[in-house]
Amino acid sequence: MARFEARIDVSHLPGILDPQGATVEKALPALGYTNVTQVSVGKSIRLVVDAADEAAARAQVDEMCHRLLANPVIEAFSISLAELV
Amino acid sequence: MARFEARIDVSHLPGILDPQGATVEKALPALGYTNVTQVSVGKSIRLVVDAADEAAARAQVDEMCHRLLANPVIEAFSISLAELV
Amino acid sequence: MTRPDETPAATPLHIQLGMTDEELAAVVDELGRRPTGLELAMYSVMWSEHCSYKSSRVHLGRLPTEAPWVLVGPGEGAGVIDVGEGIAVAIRIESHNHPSAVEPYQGAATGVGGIIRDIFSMGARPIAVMDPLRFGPLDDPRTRYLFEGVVSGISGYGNAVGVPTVGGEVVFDESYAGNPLVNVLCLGVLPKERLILARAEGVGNLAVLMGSSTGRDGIGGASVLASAGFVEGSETKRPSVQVGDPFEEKKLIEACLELLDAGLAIGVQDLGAAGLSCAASETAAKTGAGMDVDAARVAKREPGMNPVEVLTSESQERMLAIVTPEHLDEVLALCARWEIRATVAGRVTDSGRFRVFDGYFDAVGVPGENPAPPLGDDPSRVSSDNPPVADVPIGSLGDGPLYHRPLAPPDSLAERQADDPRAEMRKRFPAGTDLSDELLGLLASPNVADTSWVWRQYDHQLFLNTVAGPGGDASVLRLKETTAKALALSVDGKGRFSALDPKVGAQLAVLEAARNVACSGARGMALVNCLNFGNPEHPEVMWQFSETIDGMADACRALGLPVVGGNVSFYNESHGVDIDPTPVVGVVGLIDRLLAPPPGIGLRAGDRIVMLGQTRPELGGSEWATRLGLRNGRPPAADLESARLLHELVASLVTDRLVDGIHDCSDGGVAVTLAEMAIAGEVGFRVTIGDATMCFSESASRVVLSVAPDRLNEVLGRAGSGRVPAVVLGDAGGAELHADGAFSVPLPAATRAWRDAIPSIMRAAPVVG
Amino acid sequence: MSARIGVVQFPGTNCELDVQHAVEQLGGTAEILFHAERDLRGVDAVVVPGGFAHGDYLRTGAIARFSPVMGAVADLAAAGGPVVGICNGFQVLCEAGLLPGALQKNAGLKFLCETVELRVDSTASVLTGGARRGDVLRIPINHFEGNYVCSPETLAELCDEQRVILRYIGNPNGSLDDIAGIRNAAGNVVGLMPHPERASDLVLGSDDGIVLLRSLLDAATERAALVAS
Ligand SMILES: Nc1ncnc2c1ncn2[C@@H]1O[C@H](COP(=O)(O)OP(=O)(O)O)[C@@H](O)[C@H]1O
Ligand SMILES: [Mg+2]
Repeated sequence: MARFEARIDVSHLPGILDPQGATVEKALPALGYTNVTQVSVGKSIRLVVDAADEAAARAQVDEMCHRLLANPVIEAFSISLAELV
Repeated sequence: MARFEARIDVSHLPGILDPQGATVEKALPALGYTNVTQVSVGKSIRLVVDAADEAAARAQVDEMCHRLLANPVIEAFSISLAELV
Repeated sequence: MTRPDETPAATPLHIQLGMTDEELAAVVDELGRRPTGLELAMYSVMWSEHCSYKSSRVHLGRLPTEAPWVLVGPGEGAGVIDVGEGIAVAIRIESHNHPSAVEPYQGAATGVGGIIRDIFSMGARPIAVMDPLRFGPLDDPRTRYLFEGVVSGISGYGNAVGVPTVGGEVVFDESYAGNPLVNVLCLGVLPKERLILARAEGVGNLAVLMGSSTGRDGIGGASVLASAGFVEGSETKRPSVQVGDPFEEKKLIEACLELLDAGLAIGVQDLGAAGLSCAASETAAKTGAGMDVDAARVAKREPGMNPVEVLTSESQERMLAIVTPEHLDEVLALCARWEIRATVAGRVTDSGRFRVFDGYFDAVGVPGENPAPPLGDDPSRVSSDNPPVADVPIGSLGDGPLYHRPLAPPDSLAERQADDPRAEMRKRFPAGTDLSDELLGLLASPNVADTSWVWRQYDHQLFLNTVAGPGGDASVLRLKETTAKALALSVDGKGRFSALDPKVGAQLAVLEAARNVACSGARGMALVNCLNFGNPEHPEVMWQFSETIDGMADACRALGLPVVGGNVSFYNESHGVDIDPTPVVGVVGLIDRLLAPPPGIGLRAGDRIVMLGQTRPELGGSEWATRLGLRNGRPPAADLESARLLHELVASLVTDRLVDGIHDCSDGGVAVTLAEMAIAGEVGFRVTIGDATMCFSESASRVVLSVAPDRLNEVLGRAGSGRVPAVVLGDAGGAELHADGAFSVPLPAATRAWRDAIPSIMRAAPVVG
Repeated sequence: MSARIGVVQFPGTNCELDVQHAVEQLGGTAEILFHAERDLRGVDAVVVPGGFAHGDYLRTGAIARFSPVMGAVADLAAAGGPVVGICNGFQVLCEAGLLPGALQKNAGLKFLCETVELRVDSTASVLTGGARRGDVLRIPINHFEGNYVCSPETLAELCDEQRVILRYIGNPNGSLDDIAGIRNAAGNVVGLMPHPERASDLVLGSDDGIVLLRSLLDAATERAALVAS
């Protein structure tokens, strides 16, 4: 049994507009930032999972993302794993 | 002038309550995931910034985090930069 | 973060904890020995100004608190009044000024959470929140940041916890630039038999801690935030920022009310300032019993938390229920159903002492289990010969020091009062000056302008009670639990008037709130106050406080309004400058039979416009004078008897449906009142008011009516027999706001100025922390 | 016989009593179905009401859709029974896959509690059956996440099959194609952001929501008759 920390990065699917990103981008010039573009705001989820090995951990986290942590209708996700020792 | 993509990871300061993470963690066993702990839900912000060099880009993004993108009173943030070519 | 074990050795612990040498001596006296670290920490929080009212108690006793319909007066979680048909109403107001200055969203959010707990801990279902807010001038980006954050916090927490925010106040004045005021009122309804007090009795009964786990957040919050004045930057306080969890609180509301409906609790107490030490000791002290607490039984959020942290933590969303051992399993099951944590943390004794252990209950067989320790924590030791880490006379925590602080009027006061704005105004606006721009300017002042930018962000309709929501004078809530009764609510504060004469200012605040309530046809039933003041160690501040109490007492007596609860917030200062004394009052009134919504503030085309009450040349502290930089003079006179007569007349005119529209005069005077009535009714008017002073004077106890021509005589007749002065100002009609020789403004222009003011400021340049 | 409406209560739901009140004012009977229950006690229709199920944490409706009661709700929907999601309930039905698309944060990034005007664009649903196409209704909205989004394909499908039942007149939240409410192909599953129960009594300012709640009651009564026979 091993223990892994997973970082899941949830972002908007291309083509799905991102109200938060749009609002932040609109706000920036008035703050003097005229050189910033393509702002998008997503989620960053961290968790610790116990699994036999990295493959098993990744498989479970991937399933958790599909079922709960992300909404496939509007969101994409990427997973990075690190073993905790 | 160079162009950088910044990824900003916003999380809760230690000791600051994370109701979202706690609620998600509580929900997981019912879905059959009994081996997951320390769930925390934060923000993941992506943006593109034009700057003279990486140092300048980092300095500006750091300032933007303090002023707008994160709430230093309750949130910690980390910045990763990648030059776009 | 102020944690005893982390503070530099240099300053003695009690000083770091905000205690004076005298207070430490009193503790040593009380115990006959030096206190342990935990004992000292508990005393420091319990004896802080915030918890002990040590500076204000000697004055608060002068307020009238009794009436036949008062079921619970000051001193409990909330005041409770009987509204008939077996239904009671609980009401309370609190300040969250300092936390909101540190972190506006969470400060306001946790303020809402705290006041709601006060209400359902009495067995009442919270059905309404009101939020009187005060900030510096809105053209300052820091103010916009605070305003935006506070409103979002109230919206974010209040909406999610499922309690509608049905009204409030927003005031912008330089006096609050460094120290915003965030007050929150909550009202709840309950069947009389569900009323419950925070009492712990019956040896062997158990104190069950419900809700959130206990964390390091908010440790020393009460002492640090409320005792030490708010300091620039405030890095040191940041770690004690609390994050609210409205979802946890919503579950707590449902679980607690179910618990009480099932008769499973002897007493319930919310955990607020001073956390577990206050809740556990207070409940037992009230009955003369004793209480043992086992810190090891408390579910901790972080590894390695010591008993000091556990007992003084002010983590949000926690309640303490006193239950019999027979009922424990039922209580735990009920909590499990609502998915909230519940652990036996205390046991009622007859020792008359408050004792804290760390790992003891298991050994002596107190029912209940130890919660799983947080990751990385070693389970706390358990042994029956485990000595208490604190052991104090239970009454002593609650009965802190009592200060008779010196009083003295501010030196500048007489001078300021003598400097009346009138002369200067006559110079600037000689007879015949066109005042149209003055009126437009006033309508666009954030203190007068449309506040829907704020309350559109609040769910103000939940529970299907809101007959009149924000946007009028008082908010009106029907009581579905009764045949046809309804409540009217208004919150008001008059800081500028109080600065010029705190006694009169307090009276004017009471009169305005009561007047708003009368305008919806209600009879005033009770008042709660939130007293926002500066540093009580300044004699001027304590003088202002004492005068305020006297003024409020007079006004409440004259109107027959019992004070059923309140809250004192001192140390509202920045850079050593105290805020204007700002008593905020909430008045709740009762409408016996609500058959249709009250008329509202709109004019109706073809109606006659009648003014009740008397206009005097009173500009001191008025919105108009202040806008033009004149902050001196005397506030308007507060004639309590004529106010009482006016309120009686107005309420009867409304309940007998004799008026089509009604609006009281306040900020900006009758000119603004008429403009607001025109905007609401979407129709203009032609009136005769008089010169600039008469247009913008803020004389108290005035109400403007829109009356159908065929009802005019009856209305005037009733005014006469009611001994209330009444004049016909003119007629409603057309698309022009016209006052002879004073102003003439097209309705659309007035509407735009009033409606766009706050949104356009908040749209301009995004706010920055 | 009067129709029996089940009103789902998740932890964090807060409009269940309001819906119950409004239904009973119209002569129906409504009972609360706690989310942990697995069966619907034979109710003729289900309303998933507004509020903040599970605090709206992670995503609105994301956790709620896994509650035991949702299995039974899905079964009722599959069997053609009336299922209506109001506000948070709409979000839950989307997450549960009973309706297409999703609801994001309002374009203005502000919570909105105000009365809006809606146009009835399809009457082929359990909620709009009694209304007329083109009717304009004044009904309150009360949400932060009411900004409807879906894929272009889904949108095309919704439009072609007239499955958009209500559209905003003056879009308050940025919703795609002014969408305020949609239905499934069969018309028995409906989701909408506005709160008809808040417009069911003139003393509260509008009773335009009654035509919708009545339609639901009629659909429930029909369903009851069908099941009985
Ligand atoms: N912060 C707020 N939250 C909710 N409602 C508010 C707030 N500020 C003002 N309002 C509403 O706007 C209306 C006008 O407020 P105000 O001018 O203070 O009334 P009045 O002068 O009659 O006391 C009232 O109905 C009040 O409830
Ligand atoms: Mg008023």
